[in-house]
Amino acid sequence: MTKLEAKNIVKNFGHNGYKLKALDNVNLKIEDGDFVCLVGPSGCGKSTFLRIVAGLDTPDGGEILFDGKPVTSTGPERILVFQEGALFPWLKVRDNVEFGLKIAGIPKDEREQISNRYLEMMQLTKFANSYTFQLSTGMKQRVAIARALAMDPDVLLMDEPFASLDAQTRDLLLVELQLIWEKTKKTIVFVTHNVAEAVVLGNKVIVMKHRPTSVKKEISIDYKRPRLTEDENLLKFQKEIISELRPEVTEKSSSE
Amino acid sequence: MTKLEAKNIVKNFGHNGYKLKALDNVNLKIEDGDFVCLVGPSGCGKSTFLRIVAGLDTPDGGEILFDGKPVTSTGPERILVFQEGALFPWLKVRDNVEFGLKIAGIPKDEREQISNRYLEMMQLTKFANSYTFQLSTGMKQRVAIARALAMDPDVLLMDEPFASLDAQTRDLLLVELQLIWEKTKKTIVFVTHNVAEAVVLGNKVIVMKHRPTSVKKEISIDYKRPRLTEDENLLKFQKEIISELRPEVTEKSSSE
Amino acid sequence: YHSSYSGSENRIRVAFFLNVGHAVPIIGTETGIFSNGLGNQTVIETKLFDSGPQVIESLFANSIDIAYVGPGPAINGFLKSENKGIKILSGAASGGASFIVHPDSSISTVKDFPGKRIAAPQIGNSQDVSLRTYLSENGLKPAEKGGSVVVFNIANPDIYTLFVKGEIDAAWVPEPWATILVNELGGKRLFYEEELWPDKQFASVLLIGRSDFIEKHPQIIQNWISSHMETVDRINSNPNESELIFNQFLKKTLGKSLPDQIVSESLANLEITSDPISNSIYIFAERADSLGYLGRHGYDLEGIFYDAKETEP
Amino acid sequence: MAKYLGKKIAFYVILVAVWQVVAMADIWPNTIFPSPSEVAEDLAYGAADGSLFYGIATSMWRLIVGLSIAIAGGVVLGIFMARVEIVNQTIGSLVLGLQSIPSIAWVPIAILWFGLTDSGIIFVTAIGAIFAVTINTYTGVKNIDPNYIAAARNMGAKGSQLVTYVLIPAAFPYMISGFKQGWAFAWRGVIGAELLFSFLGLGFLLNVGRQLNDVSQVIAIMIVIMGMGILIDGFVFKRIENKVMYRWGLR
Amino acid sequence: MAKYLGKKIAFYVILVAVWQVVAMADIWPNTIFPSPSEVAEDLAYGAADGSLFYGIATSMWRLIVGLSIAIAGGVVLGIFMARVEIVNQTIGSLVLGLQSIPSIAWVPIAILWFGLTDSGIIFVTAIGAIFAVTINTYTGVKNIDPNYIAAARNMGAKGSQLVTYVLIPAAFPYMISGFKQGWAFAWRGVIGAELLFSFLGLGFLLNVGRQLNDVSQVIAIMIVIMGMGILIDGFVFKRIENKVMYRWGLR
Ligand SMILES: Nc1ncnc2c1ncn2[C@@H]1O[C@H](COP(=O)(O)OP(=O)(O)OP(=O)(O)O)[C@@H](O)[C@H]1O
Ligand SMILES: Nc1ncnc2c1ncn2[C@@H]1O[C@H](COP(=O)(O)OP(=O)(O)OP(=O)(O)O)[C@@H](O)[C@H]1O
Ligand SMILES: [Mg+2]
Ligand SMILES: [Mg+2]
Repeated sequence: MTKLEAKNIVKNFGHNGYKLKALDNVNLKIEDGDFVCLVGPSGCGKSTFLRIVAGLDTPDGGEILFDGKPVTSTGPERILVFQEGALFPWLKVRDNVEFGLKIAGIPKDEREQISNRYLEMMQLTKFANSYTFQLSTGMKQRVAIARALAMDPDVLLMDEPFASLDAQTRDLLLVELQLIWEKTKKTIVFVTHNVAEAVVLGNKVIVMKHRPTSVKKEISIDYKRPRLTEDENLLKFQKEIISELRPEVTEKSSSE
Repeated sequence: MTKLEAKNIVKNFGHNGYKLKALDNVNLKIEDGDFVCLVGPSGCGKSTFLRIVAGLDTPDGGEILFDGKPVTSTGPERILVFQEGALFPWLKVRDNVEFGLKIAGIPKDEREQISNRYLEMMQLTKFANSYTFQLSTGMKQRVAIARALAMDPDVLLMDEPFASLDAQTRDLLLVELQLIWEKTKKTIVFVTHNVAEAVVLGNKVIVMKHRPTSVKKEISIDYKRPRLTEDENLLKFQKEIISELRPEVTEKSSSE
Repeated sequence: YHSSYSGSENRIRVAFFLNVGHAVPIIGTETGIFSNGLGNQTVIETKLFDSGPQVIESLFANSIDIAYVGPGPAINGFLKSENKGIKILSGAASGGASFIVHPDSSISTVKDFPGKRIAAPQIGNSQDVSLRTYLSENGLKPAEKGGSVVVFNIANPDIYTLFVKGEIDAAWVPEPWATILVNELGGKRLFYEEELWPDKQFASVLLIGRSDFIEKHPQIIQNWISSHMETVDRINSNPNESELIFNQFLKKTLGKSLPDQIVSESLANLEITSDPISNSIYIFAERADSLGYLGRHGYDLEGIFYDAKETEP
Repeated sequence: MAKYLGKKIAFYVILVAVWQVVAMADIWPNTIFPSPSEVAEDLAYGAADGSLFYGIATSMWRLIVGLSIAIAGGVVLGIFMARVEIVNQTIGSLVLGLQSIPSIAWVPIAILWFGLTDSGIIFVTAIGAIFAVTINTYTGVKNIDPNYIAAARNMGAKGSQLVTYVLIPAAFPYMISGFKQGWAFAWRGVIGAELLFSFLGLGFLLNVGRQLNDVSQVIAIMIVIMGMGILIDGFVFKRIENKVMYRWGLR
Repeated sequence: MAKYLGKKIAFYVILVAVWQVVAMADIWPNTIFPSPSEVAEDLAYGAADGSLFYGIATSMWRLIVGLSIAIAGGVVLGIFMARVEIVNQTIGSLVLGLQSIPSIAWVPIAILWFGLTDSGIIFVTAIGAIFAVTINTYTGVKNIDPNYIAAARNMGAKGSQLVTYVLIPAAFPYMISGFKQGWAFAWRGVIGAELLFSFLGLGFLLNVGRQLNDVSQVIAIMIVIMGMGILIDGFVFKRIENKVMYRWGLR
């Protein structure tokens, strides 16, 4: 069954005098329970696309279908892990993680149980009572991941969630995320610039074109799980993706 | 000649009721013209250390010597590329890049020449007149790098500057940075969580312990330049570093 | 005491100022003349004010029933309500204003006025009307009309400060300020205002009432007026007692009082009377009108005085 | 805090000393420029006979009621203005206009609607303070990082939850500034109204001082008004402010 | 903007219509609640004989001078308070205290220092507006993201460069709010001072209306004061605000 479908998504931005075409007819089908990774050059429009899927921005053309119905607003069934700082500075780490649960009216002790679980997974138990300014960048990123996982959404939209994590911490989380996905069969859309990460996580890796962006290529990764970054058998997928990406970046550097 | 020396640097933070020891006697010597990469687990204190070196924070113990003299304040000879959002939202991209030059009293046309050069290097020429909210995360990071390079400082302190860049753009910049370093013989301290990046860039890679942090190991990378990420000869250095790092992360996950 | 009470049978709300000219309501309530006169079924509520226009606003807003005010606000209120809202019930004081010259000023007669700076309190009040009329009677014009005399309308305490600083040459002020300027700052009293009026008399404080209250409660009004007269007699026959009670009242309500000397001189400088001196009221209105204070459509004082027969109980 | 206490006290001591010296220099007669000792005497007198405390208590209770109304109303209005453009364009533009009306001009309306009662004074007080709260709330909400709102909406917050869990806490650092100013303008409003209503309270005492030409009483009351402001700033607003600033990492 | 213009006009039209209806319903006598047509008549009369324009011009010039002084002084004071803790602890605490003093209480001092001159009125105006500017600047500067300041200092900015290139632009979104309020309070100050000094300008006209119990004149002047506020808000402050908001990505 198709969970998410992007139909001819177009998005333009005004930039002091000229119009920047960011998304140019992005078409994409994501099946229920799929794990899709998006890769593409910096500034091509990956975050913009995720925001539109989350219902936080409206496209200038085309539409997103969620379970067959057009997306018109945002909602807790499609949770976005923001690429940058959307933690609430007025809340402690624990309260940040529990925010969505509180909104949903889940009672305090249940909330606490859930937040404890994810804080532990993110190795942040000790920092449950800290404020966000007291965290390192990587720690903040982990809080954001915990907050999203705590909501247990249908669709998880993750915008480079591991970008600021050291390789070792990331490897642990790569395994955790695969376990969660296998257990809950969520649909996950995961943006990353790390090709190794993409092939470890994705059933499908989608390569985006340079701006104006559309889908360049979909590559299926059929390989047993849980996958590890070290696994040399994944290298051939990496190479394929990199060979798709290289011309995009070169085009970019020549065009700008 | 020793450019920078960290002597028994100690830094503590208050965290709602308990004292967190972040840096515990960090000792480090960096020679003039050296290219040093720092790696270590997330939240171990890398950013804190760089801020102290930049003179933006004061340590609770120990001191930083710069050219043999204790560092008491910040200054344009030690420029820090912040890990997160220190671009000025009230300025256009170009004015952000020229900020330090303007402060230094450099005339307008000279400033423009410099900013043009680095904007082009960062592939941002087209966005010179955009405001920062109009950029993607990776683009913002590139503006921050351009701003630091434009200042042409003695010592360049870079806090995960490539974290949000796609692999291809990063590869281009890895080469650029090596060229700049070879040409200007700056001293560079470069924090990264990407071990491959560390071995490509550094003459020396410093592995930091888990919190409370100190220097665990210094590894020299003697290898011709410019180095490329693909270079398989660098793998052995990577392996060595990873084997030093692994126990740090494991300790972390068990201790928290 | 919300306005929903306002029609209540047994209550009268009276407003007055803490001025020597308002000796009648002060002495009358302090000595119990009013409460005796009104009987114990009628509750008296007193309200202190310090600006005439505010009293009129409060009358219009049904927040008070009767009030002691100067002729300016009384006439204005009457005309603004299209001759319907209020009536003059009685007089309360006459005189009590003087023209005081600064000790360093060269003013000794009206001929010295050109080029001088002269102050009077609020626009439209008795002193202001008198000053401006006096100027025009002597062929002078204020500066804002292109004339040679600069007139400042400014509150009495601020006149005091200007007097100290020597920024004004003279001031037309009511008691006790006239006496204060003379006694404390060495001002010269060039003339008493009453000297300029027929019979050396002009109404300076009047008792006025809200017309609908008067219609609804003629008996209370009658009683008030007779107690008012009784108080006038009491004051005039016992000036010393009056001074004492006045200063005690100040002390009680304000925690402060004026020097006895100032109080007794001020009281001596005005006349407590229940005569509204209707003649002076018509003259006053005429003067105010020619100064443009009574509106653009002419005026008519028909029915301003209360006639007990109209509302015979 | 404590480490500045000494300097703070020294500052005020010097201020009073300078005042005393100027007063003694006899540039102006002390009927219009009294010395601090005369003012202190007046204060002591007012304290001794209790009139001062009664005045403070009366004004204070009016102020608290008026300010509470202003804060509640101002926060609601400010949030609406910031979030609903049509409200901003209509009522919003009125607000700046209304704010420029001096409280003296509100008095007649207060008398008309409330009579010569406490409610009238409270009305003038609330009106005087509400706009500062409104405009600061508006500015605070307008300047919230849009990502916070996006994230909250994404997690299902809308309507009143969005307001209480996100808009208010996120704008709070600026709202405090509005409350502070609201406090000051409420004080102005209370004093102004009491002065015009001549109806108990500190404003009444201020007016008495003026009418009896007792400048030292006027200054004594002004000092009491200021002193209350300084105390409340130190004990209420500074504390909240420091707490909030800490959370946001603004030391 | 333009797309709300229709609604904006409709809003004011409805407001006036409701007022007319209430006035005609005769709930309150028109001595205290005049109808808009009476007020309009008064305005027309004032416009015809020129006194209104002369009043506006006089008040406006005093306001602009006073407000300029207030903005310059308030920005400097606010920045000092935010950046130098000892200034905050001493002068800062005084500021909130001083802000709560009604302008009526400043008039005697203005008279004492400046006499009955324009300077006296400008003094009262500036004093009335300076504290709003100060406190908003203070709040704005206090809430600047510390990373901005750190980055600027790192690049060599200090002293006046730090102030002009970083503190002021970074705090600007809040400073505008201070200017807006400063504008409103300057108006209050001018009107208050003119009212008490009775010295030309709109406040003088307001006072004449009040002293003669001419409510429709009072309301006419109030509408002029408000109208000026609304116009300036729309043409000056809203524009600056929109520009700044756009730069910061706050739509
Ligand atoms: N609010 C905005 N206003 C104007 N332009 C915008 C805005 N947001 C994004 N853009 C532009 O749209 C393009 C795509 O941005 P987006 O953030 O989606 O890129 P991205 O693929 O996520 O990049 P990165 O990998 O660097 O995060 C960029 O060129 C950016 O300049
Ligand atoms: N201002 C602060 N207040 C309290 N604690 C802080 C503060 N800044 C940093 N810390 C703590 O100090 C430790 C080190 O933080 P730092 O930002 O230096 O880590 P890092 O090594 O840069 O991590 P990352 O790789 O995630 O960026 C963390 O545990 C963090 O919680
Ligand atoms: Mg992005
Ligand atoms: Mg860091």
